[in-house]
Formats: sequence, C-alpha cells, structure tokens
Amino acid sequence: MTDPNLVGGGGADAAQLSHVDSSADAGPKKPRSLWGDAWRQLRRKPTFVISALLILLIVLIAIAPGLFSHRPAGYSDLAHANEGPSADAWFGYDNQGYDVYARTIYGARASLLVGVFATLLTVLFGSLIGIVAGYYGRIVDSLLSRLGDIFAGLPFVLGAIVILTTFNAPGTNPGQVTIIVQVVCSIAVLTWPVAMRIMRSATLVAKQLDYVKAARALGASTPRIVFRHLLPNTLAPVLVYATIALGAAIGAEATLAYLGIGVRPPVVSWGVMISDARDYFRAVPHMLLFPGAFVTITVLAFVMLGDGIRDALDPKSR
Amino acid sequence: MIRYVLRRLLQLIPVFFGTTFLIYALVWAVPGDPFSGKCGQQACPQAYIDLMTEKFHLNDNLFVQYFKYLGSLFSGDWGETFNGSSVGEMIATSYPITLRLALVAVLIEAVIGLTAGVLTGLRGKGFLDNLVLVSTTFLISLPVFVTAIVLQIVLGVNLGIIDASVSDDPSFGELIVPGIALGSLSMAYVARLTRTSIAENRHADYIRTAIAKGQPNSRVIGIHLLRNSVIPVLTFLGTDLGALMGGAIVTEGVFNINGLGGLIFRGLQNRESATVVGVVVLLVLVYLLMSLIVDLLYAVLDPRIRYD
Amino acid sequence: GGGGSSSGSSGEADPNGTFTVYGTEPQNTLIPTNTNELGGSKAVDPMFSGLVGYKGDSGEPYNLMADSITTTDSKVFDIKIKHGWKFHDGTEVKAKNFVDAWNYGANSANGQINSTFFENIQGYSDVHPADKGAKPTKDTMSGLAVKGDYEFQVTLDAPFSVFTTKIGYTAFAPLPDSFFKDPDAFAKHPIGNGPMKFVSRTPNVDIKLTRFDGYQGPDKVKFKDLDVKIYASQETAYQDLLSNKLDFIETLPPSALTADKYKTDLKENLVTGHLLGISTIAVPYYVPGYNNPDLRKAISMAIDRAQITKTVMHDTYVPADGYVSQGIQGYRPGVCGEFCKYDPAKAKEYFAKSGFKGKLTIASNADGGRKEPLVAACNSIKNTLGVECDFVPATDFGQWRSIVTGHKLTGMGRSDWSADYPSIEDFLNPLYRTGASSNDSTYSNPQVDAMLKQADSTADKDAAVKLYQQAEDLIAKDLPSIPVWDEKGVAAKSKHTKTVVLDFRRRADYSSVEVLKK
Amino acid sequence: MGEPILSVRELVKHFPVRTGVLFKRTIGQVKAVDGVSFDLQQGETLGVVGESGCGKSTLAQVLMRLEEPTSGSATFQGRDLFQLRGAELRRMRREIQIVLQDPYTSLNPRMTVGDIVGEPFEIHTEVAPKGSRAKKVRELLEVVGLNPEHVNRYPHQFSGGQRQRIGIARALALRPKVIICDEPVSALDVSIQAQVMNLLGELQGEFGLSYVFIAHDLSVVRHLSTRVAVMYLGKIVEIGTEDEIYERPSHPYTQALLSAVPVADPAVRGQRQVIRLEGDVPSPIDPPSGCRFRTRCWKAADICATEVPKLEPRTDGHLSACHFAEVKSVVP
Amino acid sequence: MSTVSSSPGPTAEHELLLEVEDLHVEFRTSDGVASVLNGVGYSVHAGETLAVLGESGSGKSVTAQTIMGILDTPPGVITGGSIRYRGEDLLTASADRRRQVRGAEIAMIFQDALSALNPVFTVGFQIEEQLRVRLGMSKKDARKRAIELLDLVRIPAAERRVKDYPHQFSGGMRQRAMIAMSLALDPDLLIADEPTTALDVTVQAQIMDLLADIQRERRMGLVLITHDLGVVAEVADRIAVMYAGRIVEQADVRELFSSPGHPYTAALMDSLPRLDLKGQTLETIKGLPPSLLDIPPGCPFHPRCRRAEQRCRDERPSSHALGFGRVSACHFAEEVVESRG
Ligand SMILES: Nc1ncnc2c1ncn2[C@@H]1O[C@H](COP(=O)(O)OP(=O)(O)OP(=O)(O)O)[C@@H](O)[C@H]1O
Ligand SMILES: Nc1ncnc2c1ncn2[C@@H]1O[C@H](COP(=O)(O)OP(=O)(O)OP(=O)(O)O)[C@@H](O)[C@H]1O
Ligand SMILES: [Mg+2]
Ligand SMILES: [Mg+2]
Repeated sequence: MTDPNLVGGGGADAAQLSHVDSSADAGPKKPRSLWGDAWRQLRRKPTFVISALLILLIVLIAIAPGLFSHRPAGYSDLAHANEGPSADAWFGYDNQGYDVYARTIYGARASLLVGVFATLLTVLFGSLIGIVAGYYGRIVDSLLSRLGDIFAGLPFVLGAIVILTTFNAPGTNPGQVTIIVQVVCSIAVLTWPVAMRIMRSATLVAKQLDYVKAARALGASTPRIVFRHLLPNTLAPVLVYATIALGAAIGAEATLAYLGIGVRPPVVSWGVMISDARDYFRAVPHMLLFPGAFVTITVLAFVMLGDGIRDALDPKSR
Repeated sequence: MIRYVLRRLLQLIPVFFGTTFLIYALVWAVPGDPFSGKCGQQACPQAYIDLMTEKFHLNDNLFVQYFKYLGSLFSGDWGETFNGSSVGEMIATSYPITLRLALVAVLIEAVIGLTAGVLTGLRGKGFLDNLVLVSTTFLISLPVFVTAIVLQIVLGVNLGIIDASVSDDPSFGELIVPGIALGSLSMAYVARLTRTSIAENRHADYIRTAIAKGQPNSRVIGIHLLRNSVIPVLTFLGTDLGALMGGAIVTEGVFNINGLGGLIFRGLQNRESATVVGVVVLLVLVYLLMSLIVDLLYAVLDPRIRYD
Repeated sequence: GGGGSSSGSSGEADPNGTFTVYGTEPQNTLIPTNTNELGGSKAVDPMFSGLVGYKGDSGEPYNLMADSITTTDSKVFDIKIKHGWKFHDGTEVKAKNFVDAWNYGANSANGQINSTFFENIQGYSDVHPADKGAKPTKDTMSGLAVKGDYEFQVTLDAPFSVFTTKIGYTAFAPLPDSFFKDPDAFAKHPIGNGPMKFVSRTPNVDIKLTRFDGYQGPDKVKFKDLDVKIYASQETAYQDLLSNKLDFIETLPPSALTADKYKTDLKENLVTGHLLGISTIAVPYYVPGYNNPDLRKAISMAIDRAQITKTVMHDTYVPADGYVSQGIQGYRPGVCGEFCKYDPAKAKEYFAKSGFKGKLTIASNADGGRKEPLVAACNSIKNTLGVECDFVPATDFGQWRSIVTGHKLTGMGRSDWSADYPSIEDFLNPLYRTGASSNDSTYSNPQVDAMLKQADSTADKDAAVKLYQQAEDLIAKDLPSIPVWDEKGVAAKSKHTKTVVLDFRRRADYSSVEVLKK
Repeated sequence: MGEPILSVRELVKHFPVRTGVLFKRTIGQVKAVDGVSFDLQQGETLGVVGESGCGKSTLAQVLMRLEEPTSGSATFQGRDLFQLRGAELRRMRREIQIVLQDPYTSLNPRMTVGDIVGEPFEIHTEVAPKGSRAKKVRELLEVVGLNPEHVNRYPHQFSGGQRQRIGIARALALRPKVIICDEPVSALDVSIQAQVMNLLGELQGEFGLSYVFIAHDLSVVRHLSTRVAVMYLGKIVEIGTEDEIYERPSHPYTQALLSAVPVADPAVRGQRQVIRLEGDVPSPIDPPSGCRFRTRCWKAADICATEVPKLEPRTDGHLSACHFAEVKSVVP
Repeated sequence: MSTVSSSPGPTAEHELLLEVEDLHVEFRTSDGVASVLNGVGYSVHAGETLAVLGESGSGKSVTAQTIMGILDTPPGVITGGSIRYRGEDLLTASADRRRQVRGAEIAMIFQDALSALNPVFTVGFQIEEQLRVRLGMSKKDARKRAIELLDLVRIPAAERRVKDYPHQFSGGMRQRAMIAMSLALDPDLLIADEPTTALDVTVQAQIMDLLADIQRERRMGLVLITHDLGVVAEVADRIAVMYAGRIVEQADVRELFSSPGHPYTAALMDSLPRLDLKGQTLETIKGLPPSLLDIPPGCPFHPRCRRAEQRCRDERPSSHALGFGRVSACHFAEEVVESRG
C-alpha cells in the first residue's frame, strides 16, 4: 500500500483505510485532469449539448447538403424572382430567382470551412505568438509585438486584395478548394495580431504568479510551463475571442466575396448570399433573413460552446 | 520606465520603415496597372500613361520608388493623387474625421460593452445573460453594411431622427449613429470579453476581502473586480481603435463620411501608393501608440507586470 | 433622341437657388482635354462651352460658340466663332484659344487623356507620334490655322462627316491664355467660358460652381450655385435626395429599384431619359472554342433579355436588338434579327451544332451593380442550354479593364459602351474596326473595316449614316459580341427642383434646371 | 565533516524600489539579502529563523534560481549554481526542491491535486515509470496526511493547511538531495505538523537528505535542525548547532527571539521573562549603519554604529555577529 | 440584552457579541455533497478571546466565512443553524445591514494574506479605502491613519511602504497589513484566521500584545483561529476544538490544557514539539482525516481514536457538559479527563 521508501507518519493500516476506500464506489479513484473534468462537466450541461448538436447538424448540412435540399444551389427561375417563402421554396426566391433555401443549405459548407478554419488558424497562430511574446518578454516580445502592429495596421481590404490577387491572376478562375484555402489564409494572416495581443496580455498577468515559479522550481521546461500552466489559465479570453472571430470570419468572407476576390460562383456561401442581399434586403427581406439567421444560429452555437468550455475549464465556477 | 518608453518610441523607427516599405511593396504588387480603368471602355493614350508613369516614378524599381517617396515624405510632401489632389491635404481633412468616428465608436463599445459584460459576468446565467448573448450574436453575424444601412434607414428615413448622411465636418453628435454601426462588432467582443473576465475573477479571494471590509457593492465591482478584469478588454480596445479607423470603409460609405477608409479604398482602386501608404502609415502609427499606451496601462493596472 | 423631362412640381423658380447634384470624385485634373468620365465632366462641362453644343433632350448638335462651321468636302472646315464671349477671368474668347487648346490637348508631351480625340486632324502624328516613347516633332498640328481673332480653319487627314458633331465633346473646349502659363495652377482653379464658373473644390467632399453672369450663350442656367456633392454610396445619396438634401441623382441604387420601390418613392420626381449606350457581352475570338458562330448564336438566343430587363433590372433597361443605341440617328429596330430573340429551342439546336464542350463564363467587375444582370444572363444560358455557366468577378473596373485590354479573358466578358458624342459612328468605329480601342472581342472583318472607312469619308451626313448601317448589318451577321440591353436612364430629382432633363451622357442638362424657392 | 553539499558565499539580493505610476524612478534598494554565507552538509538540517521580512524567502528563491542574485556565489555539489543553464539547471532542480511559502498562489488553480503532485514525475520522466505514477501520487498524498481520494480536487477546494501539504508532497516527489522548506508547516495543525516533521526526519535518516528549513516556530526548528541560522535584516547574525543557539545564544537578537517564544501552558502565562524589543523596526531600504540590530539593542554602544560586527566565532566558539556577544540562556 | 451565559470566568458579566448555533454548511461539488460544517456552535463575549483549534480542513475558516457572510454560494450552501450578532440574526438580516456589520462591527483577518490582498492596489489604498468610504475621511487623513495602522503592526518605514503593492511585501508583512486593515474601523468583534503564522515570535508577541491592548480598551471580542498552541495558551480565554465540521470540545483555556476532555484534543496536545527538548519522533494521530463527502457514522473521530469502542461506531456522541462550562462530544469524556488529570 505504501511505498516502502516513504514510511510516513500517516502510514495508516488497512483497517483504517478501509473506511476511506468504501467512500469511493470501488477501488481507488481514477485520476482525472482539468480537461477530463471539463469534459465530464460539459456532457451534463444542456446548453453544451444543444450547441454541440446544432453544430453537428450544421456540419452535417455542410457535408451532405443533398440530404437537405432536393434542388441544387444553382437552381434559378427568374419567373419566381423575389417571391416570398412558399411551400415550393421554403425560404422564397431571391432577385436572381435562386431558391434561397437551396442556396442556404449549400452555402453552409463554404461558410463553415472559412469560419472554422480561419478562426482556428488565427487563434492558434496568434495565441502561440502571443504566449511566446508574453512569456519571454524583452527583445522577443518587442520583435513579435511590433510585427503584430505592422500586420494589424495593414487594412484588411488592402491585404486581402494583394494576397488573393497575387495568388489568382485576375480573370483566372481557381478551383473551389484553392479559393477557400486562400480566403482562410488571408483572413488568418490579417487578423492574428488581435488574438496575439489578447493572449500576450493574459500571459503577462499569469506569468507573474507563484505557481509558475513553482513549476520552474520543479525544472519544468518552457513548453511545459507554457502549455500546462499558462495556457489553461489564459485560455478564457482567447476562447471568447475565437467564438466571436468565427462570426467575424464569416462576415469577412462576405466582404471578400463582395470585392470579387472571395469565394465565387458556383460556390455559394452565407457570406456571398448576405453580400448579394445588401442592396435588396429592404424590398426582399428574406434574401438576407435566412442566410443571416443561419449565420446567427451557427455563431450562437459556437459562442455557447465556447462559454460552456470556458465554464468547464474554470474549476471555481463549478 | 522612462527607458522603456524611450525604447518603445525608438522601436517606432524601424517599424515605420518596415511598414511603409511593406505597404509600398503591397500596393505595388496589386496586379493591374493604374491606368487601365482610367479611360472608360478604351485604353488610355500611351502619351498619358507615359507622362503619369514618369511623374509618379512608376517605372523605377520598387526600392528606388520607395526611397523617392520617403525622400519627399521627409521634406513634408505626402505626394499627389492621379487627379492632382494633394495627399497631405486629403489626409489632413479626413484624418480628424475618422479619428473622431473611431473614438465615438470605441467609446460607445466600451461603455455599452463593459456595462453589459459586467452585468452578465456578475449575474451569471439568467434572462439578462441570454438577452445579451442573443443580441451580441446578432451583432456578430450581421455584417457592418447591414447594421449601418438598417440604422440609416430606420433612424434616418423612417423615424427622421438623423440625417442619412453627415455633414462635411461632422460633430461628435452626428457621429453617434455611425459610431454604433462601426463599433457594433467590437461591442460584442467587449461585452463577451468583459463577461468572461469578470466571471473568472469574481470568486477571487481579494473580492471576498473587499466584501468583508463592508465595501458597498459598487466599489467591490467597480474598483476591485473591474481593475483586475479589465486587462483583456483593454487589450482589445487598444487594438481596436486602429482597426476601426482602417476598417471604417463601409460605415463611412454608408453615411457619406469623408474619412480615411474611403481614402484608402479609392487609393487602392486607383493604385495610388502615395495615398494608401500615407494613410496606412498613419494607421500603423496609431497602432503603435495604442499598443504602447496599452502596455503602459498594463503596468499601471497590474503592478506585478514589469518591463525593464 | 428620346430625352424626357420632368416638370411635375409647380411653384416659383428661384434664380438664385442652389442646385446640388450627386457626384463622384473626378479621376483626373479638371482640364477639358483631361476629363473623360462622369465624375469630372459634371463639373468641367458647365465651365466650358465648345463650338458645338448638344440639345439636352434630344442630343442634337447645334452651334454654340461657333457662329458657323462650313465645309464642302468634310475635310476642311472653316469655323467662325461668336464675338464678345468672355472667359471667367474677363479675357475674350478668340480663335486662337481653340487652336492652342487643341494643340495642347493633342501634344503627347502633355499626356492628355483625351488626346486621341484630335487624331483626325492633319498633323496629329507630328505632335503625337504613334510609337511608344517617341517625342513630338512639332508643337502644332498643321491642320489648324488661325484665320483671325474669330476665325480658324481645321483640315483633317481624311474626310470625316461626323467631325461637326464630334467637336461638341468636352475635349474640344477653348482654354484661356492663363492656362498655358501654368497648367497646374489652372487645374486647381479652372477658368472656362461656360455658363458656370469655378468656386472651390474639396477633394472627396464637393466641387462648387456658381453662375457666370457674363455668359452669352443660349444654355444659360436658371439657378445660381451648383454644388457637386461627392458620395461614396449611391444608396446614401438617394436617401439624401428623398430627404431633399440632394437635388439630383442620375442613377437609382439597386435598393430603390427592387420591387419598383422608386416609383412610389419618387412619383413625379422621377426623371427619365435615354442614354446613348449599349451593353453587349464580348465573346473573344482568342478564347479557344469561341470562334464559332453557332456557339455565339446559341448563347445569344439563350438569353431571355425581356425577362432579365424586367425582373433583374426593373425596366431601367430595354432588350437590345442591334449594335447601336436606340435613339441615335440611324438606329433601326431588329438589326440583330432572330439572334437577339430568346428562343430556347433554336438555341439548343445551335448549341448542339457548335459541339462546344466545357464551361461558359462571363467575367466583369462585380461592383456598381454590374454583376446582377450578368449572373442572370449566365443563369438563363445555363437553364436553356444545360451548360455550366459561371460569373467571374474582378475586383474593380481598373483591374477588369486590364484583363480585357490585355486579352486575358478566359471566357465571355462584359462590354458596355456609352457614346461620347451622339453619332452612330461612335458605336461602330471604336468597337468593331480591326484593332480599335474597345474591340474587346478582337473582332476583325476586312469588309466591315472597309465599309466603316467609306462611311467616315463620306461628306454627306445622311449618306454616311446609310453606310454605317450597312456596316452594322455586316457585324450583326458575325455576332462578334452579343447585344443584350440598352439603358433607358432613370434619374431622380428632389421636390425643390422644378425641372431637370437627363441628357444622353447621363448628366443633368443644367440649362434645363429650375429650382424652386425654398 | 566532509565537503558541504551546498555552500553559499556572500549572497546578495537587492530589489529596486520605484515610485511613480508611469514613469517609475528607482529611489533605492530593498536590501533583502545582504551578504549571506553558510554551508549545508549532506544529511543535515539548517534551520533559518529570523524576523519577518528579513529575507528568508528571498534567500530561498535565489538559491532556487527563481530570482537572480545581485551578487555572490553558491555551489551545489561543487558546481556553481548561478552558472547553470538549460538542461543542467533542470537537472539541478531535480536535486534541490522548494516548498514555497504561500500555499495559495503556488498551486495552479486549474490543475487537480493529482496533476500537481504528479507533475514532477512528468517533468523528470526517469524517476518513475509511467504506470506507477498514479500510485506514487496517492502514496505521496497519504504521506502528507491527505486523503488520496482527493486527487481529483482543485486547490481552491482545500483548506490552507491542506494546500500546504500539497506543496510538500510535490517537493518530496522527486526525492531530491536538498529541500528548501519555506515555512512548510506554519499552517498545519499540530498533529499533521508532527506527521510532516516525522516524515522529514525519516527521509533524512534514510536518504541523507539535507534541508534548509525556514520557520517561525522555534520549537519546530529545534526539533528538526542540526544547525540553526538566525537572520536579521538580510544578514545572518548568529549561526551554530541547535544546542548552541538554543542553550547558549550569544547574540542579543537571538536571545530576544527565544525569550518571546510562547509556551503552550496557560499556567505559566505572564510569568515568563520576555525581552521586549523597543524602537522602530528599521527598513531594509536604508538599514542602520554598523550593526543592523543596534537601533533596538539594549547593549548598543558607539562602536555598533560605526563598525559592522563580523560573523565570527565568539564566546563558546559558534559564529555570532555581535561586538558584545555573551551567552545568556533564555529558554526555560 | 440577555447576558446569561453558560460559560464562567471573567467574561460572564460581559455582553454576548456573537452566538453561532448549530451551523450546517455543505459544499455541492462534482464529486458529491461535502458536509463541511455539521452543527458548529460557539459564542463570544465582549472582551473575550475564543481560540478555535482543530485539524486543518475541519471547517474553521468556513465557519468564519459564514459568519462574515462571504461564503461562496454556490458551491457552498448554508443548510441550517443561526448566527446572532448582539442578538440580531445575521443570516436573515438584509444585505444592507450585513454590509454595515462587516468591517465596522465584525472584521476578519484572512488566513492567506497574499491572495486576500488585491494585487493591483497598494497596501495603503486598501487600508484607506475603508476609512474613506465608511468613515468619509479625507484622502490625506486616511493616508495618515493608514500609516499609523501600519506602524502599529510594526511595518518598518511605514510611510514609505504604504505605497508598495502586496507582492512587494514579505509574507509576514502582508499578514500584518491584513491585520492593520481589519483594525481600521475599530471593530467590536475580530475574527482572526491564523493571523500570525507568518510572523516571527517577537513580532508575533507584539501583535498579540497589540490585540490584547485593543481588547482591553474597547472590549473587543476576538475569535482566534490558530494552530499555535503556544499562542493559545498565552492569550485565549476559552477554546473550541473542531474536528470534521463540528465542535468536539469547548473549555476554559487552563482546564483544556491541563486535562483535555476529548481524545482528539488529547492527541493534539501530545503532538506538540517542545522548545526545551529535542525529541526523536513526535506523537501523531494515526489515520487520515475523514472524507467530508462521507463522514463515518457514529463519532467521526472513531477510526483514529485510541479509545474507540463499538458504541463509538454506532452512536454519534452529543455534546455534553462536564462541569465548569466544559463541553465535550465524546462518549467517554469523563474518563478522558480523568486519565489526564
Ligand atoms: N469550494 C470548496 N469546495 C469543496 N470543498 C471545500 C471548498 N472550500 C473548502 N472546502 C473544504 O471544506 C473543509 C473546511 O475548510 P476550511 O478552510 O474551513 O478548513 P480550516 O479548518 O480553515 O483548515 P486550515 O486550518 O487548514 O485552514 C476542507 O476540508 C475543505 O477541503
Ligand atoms: N519583488 C519584490 N520587490 C521589492 N521588494 C521585495 C520583493 N520581494 C521581497 N521584497 C522585500 O524584501 C524583503 C525580504 O522579503 P522576504 O520575503 O525574503 O522576507 P521573509 O524573511 O521571507 O519574511 P516572512 O517571514 O515575513 O515571509 C522585504 O522587505 C520585502 O518587502
Ligand atoms: Mg517569507
Ligand atoms: Mg483555514
């Protein structure tokens, strides 16, 4: 029971401990970690379950839009243009006679890909740089921070035009995958500094704390300090940023589409639909309403998910 | 600390050169030549193109162009646009307007965002929290152009509270509605960041102490809790001023505000490096200053943070 | 010309009123020989009066500063100008002001954007050598000779019957002596001889003009101040117009058009006109597989023009049925014949015959409402032919034009044209002659070239028009580009404006404007 | 005795004192540790006692390389501690461990107790094979008197004393050669305290561990220590064996300290002879000239203000830094 | 106000300040419900010092927090009992009233000074804050008073150190700053949760003297939570011993030291190291503290008790008086007393 080398004053005999053990279900408790605990907690939270289910549904729509809509995204019938929702077209027709429902369903894929991956890239890259800058401080911090300032100062539209047009000579028509990858990368390249600064600030605060000292005293390597000690304690603001950035990325994608450098036909995305609707939504509100609602629901799901995770990662809030 | 500030100010110099060069190179790299769209459906006369090319040093290589630009910049000449307007003057008129707009936006998002964040962070789950959650999500998912146009139509056209466009030199009052439109996304960020931060800190021991001292709630929250929670929010707000200034294109367009966003956009369309570089340099300077201020504020807000 | 006007509002006109028009930032300096787009010409045109003016409603040319223009062979023109006309700085307008201005504009050393307008004048190649980088050998064109203070003679390289119409274009305006001393200073504060004079300009904000009281011409303005207010968004301008902060906007934003909202918004304040322009879709010969008449026909017949102009463009356009704008002298309906009629069955037939495999694309800049009709056209083609068709966007007009002029299209492309001066010639020469400046499809037909040349050099106007029509018929057979629609022109005025006419160049005809007392 | 395992010479650590909110000026130095020298032999315990704020924690942290020293040297097993970098430093940290003074902030709020105590094994993977770690963690918890069932709890769910034990368990995990204990038992109830002290003693007996044991409870220090160093305002004023310090203290401060120890017997309440130190506690920013204790010393004479008393053998042979060193027994 | 008290001694005629009765607190955690307090009850009179001893984790701090009304709820839940301050039930008092009581009438010194001090404000500010907000003092006066208070608790160079932040203080200095803070408003009752653990004995003696002076002058009641039996022996009037969330013994200080009335207390006494001799191995209490998630039936101490019998496993002993105001919760209290006495 006890390590023979560690004969402590507390070495209790089996009879005494039997009581303690009986308090547990059976045998010693399995050690859990923050993440394990978080997961256990999450599974029991209705908001988490609902948001996860929603996200699953949206992912399913993105993967297999054909299951949800019998019409292809490109279906158009000018004769019905601008007609409101009906049994025939649940979300109505837009000004091009497109079936808004079909397009919304087919638009999920590009939007989700752009939103999720742009956010992931931004946040991963930004956080990494931020945590490094904050932890090392001094010259590393200066270099990385100033680099961030330069990128942050770069107006999004300028950067995006340059990046996207350099990769696609004007007039060419790149493949769908290429363009989505490029859109994701340009968003990430141009927005990482915010994530970086948020992470950096959190790191600056967290690294002063005694438990970091304690970890150093144990001989923990820098990556360990950063990932095991700092990260869980600095994650919350970045997580919040990320869930919102997801929505912002979908919006940014709309801007790019509007500029003619983002995703383009025949690919549909919610961003494209919203940007198409910009001039018409007063007269044909359903053009904006439905893709907008899908974006809202998606973002809501991710925000709720993020909140749930944040709560779960805060042992004190349990 | 003075040394720190000085060092940071010194860092402005390489960043200035880095940025100007980067932007210069980027504008230079934007494909398409500046004169292809100048003559409608026709190609422009070669003589015109030649003259402009010479005047704007467009045939020199990138570095020569850049140094010529810097040279004139240091002699106080910001360059000219293709239509003969002085970039310096245009920036001088637009800059204060955009700055004003961005400040209004930051102020609005800070006030509303912080309030919403604090309230929801303290109360935790409940009606208010859900309300803020849903409304912020709306703000997040609606692109600025929609928010701006909706505000313009509803407040301007339908209710007649504001004018659809602002005057040439808009006052702070006129900029409130554009500011709301511009700051709406960031407001969502601020609200949620504050909420998280507050939720994170509200169980801290020192909060207990403050309560145990019998401090009124307003002080416990407004002073003890907020100061400890405000750092991530402040970080965001700090970077946001610059972002708002550069990102005001849509809002400025909708409310017909003669600001930097429009300047950049037109400069970009016409491939006028002078305009774009000029404006972006200013924006980067704003960023640098803001991040310096924010970094200094960190040290004020949290004395444990040391720079040396 | 089918220029319409509106004069719905009643009330007393205010001779000292201000007329505020929607504007965009001029792309070039405010010099007539350097102004070629709407944004700049809104301010430049009223400041200058050329030899010839165009009537606001019909676009018909009339002598403005010219007292008389006489020619026997359409090659040598004797021009007498009116006496006593003044520039805004008080100096009198003399013949040499025209000759100097034209020489300046043509000279390649001055790099004026409108220099090509002078290309028919004898000696143009001396002042503007065709070779890249070559310096002009002379300062003046030999074809221009001052005959006295109020008379000069113009000799062209070859007969050109349309010349008397063409000189109504802004580029042919006279310039005062002060201009030549310091063109840069002039550009900042232009001095003209037109009905309005320059007051001030704030970049990106506004350009202000005021009535020139010493003006002699018939096209005097009936208000005092002109304020060209610069907007970044038509939408906002339109909102301002509805709340009477703006008096005139020459186009309506998409949001106003949707569901015909503008009709209820504007009622009697709607101004319609007829623009001299035409929209076609270029089908470049250089794109592999496109040099195929059957494919062209198939595509053309697959586009449901009537449907699209009605639903997508809300009746602000009408289907095109030929290569010249409706309303120009020499226009004939149905030149394009059955090829410009929607006929799915035939379209399919031709398409099958063409043997085209692959995907069709239509490229264009996506801004400014260009995208929607083309997407609709693409859909129409797709639905009819069952072939894939995608719209390919470009970021902006400049980028778009560089694709087209660089012959880098990989599919069809938008090719819109609006006339600089009201003549059938201006719809054919720049577009369909081999190597012409806007020949986006790279169309080349020696017969057409010959026919156009013959028409150009025919002295008799009516005979010339006949020949141009024959050229158009030849073009229509080849279908080098597909005519799609023709813009009617709908504009809006505020209720403070009593009358206003939309001219063929999409501008308010200022002489027609009457503003109401506020 | 053989070669000392840890040898510290003239160690100095000053903290700059700054004023101003934004533009901070350095207006002085907190002389937290100001020339401390001592040797620690293998298998011995050096108790460190002294006034609060006299630099004990700072000393500990400098020795752990958690703060960089201002000057001075320290050798551990013949190697210069302050020159170690990277992997070497990491290895050194296997051998020297610390129990931090503050049990609240030194535990990561987002790690379970199991993770905290198990972390040393994950850092120094060679110590314990993966499979055995969970078991080791449970044993460690038991050893410090914590319920092993609590491995999955988070620090905030523990009471102060329980947290301190987590810190001790963590330091014990690697079985280092030297443990620097910064008040490891101050928040423990006496029975747990006894447990921990027994444990420390047993480990020492078995593995020849050495401790630097910082505490305020002089009974605890006596119980554990072989030698004791008494610090005052950044300096060691007296150092000797446990017996020498407790039975024959020669420095007035040591005497005052010992006399103030409360006795756990209400019957003798108020009957003890407590040496009350008069005068203001001097600040480490500008410590008094000469002998630092002179401002509160009843023996102070002129020489005390001018000459810094050396830490040298006086009276009965143990080192003391008082010009007027004199043995006086104060422990009843 | 009734001053009838069960406890004898010098405090009997003094006003009853605090009366905690049968307090129950649970923590609802993800592992289950931890019953942290299971019927705690003690009382404090004006001028009296009540020492609360007990195993670490036995609920001393939680009791204090509950009295102050700063228990984190959730996860904590007060499931029963009452807390009366001068006869007024605090648990049912309005939030406003409770706030008035806090700091000015009942103040608390927290166990952990570093985390209890706000890291981003200077020590001075945190002391002044109360003076300014609660007493409406001017900035300058408050600063002066703060320096006085820091001086009082023997912080060297107080006028300079007021401007320091908590992290710049040593452990003992922080603790003293906490003490200064709690004394700022001259409270009538002070709950001191291990106020001197980080202090050396000379300063400790001075601080205890200071508290004693204040007690004498202003008849302040003191609840002293500590592990230091030496301090208890020196300053306490009465002692309450806690184990597993309940008071197992309450007695006058002398009685308790001379003859503990509960086996746990007795074991505690035996574990004490002594200054005057260097023993080999210290006595400890065998076994582990009980899991609060699942407190053993019967007497919670029985698994570790030397004296345990079957009765102890089955039957929860109730507190019963042993005379002289002594109360013990052991079936065999009398025998325990006998065996030591
Ligand atoms: N938030 C919490 N969640 C679960 N259990 C808690 C929580 N806070 C405290 N506890 C438990 O409550 C019990 C009592 O804690 P308390 O802090 O009152 O102990 P204490 O008697 O003050 O001990 P010490 O002398 O060590 O400070 C402990 O067992 C602790 O583990
Ligand atoms: N980061 C710091 N900045 C400035 N001064 C500091 C810092 N850390 C410690 N000090 C000062 O150094 C001196 C010694 O502090 P240290 O923590 O070593 O004392 P200590 O002997 O451990 O006291 P205690 O027994 O009270 O914990 C104190 O005056 C303290 O204020
Ligand atoms: Mg210390
Ligand atoms: Mg406690």
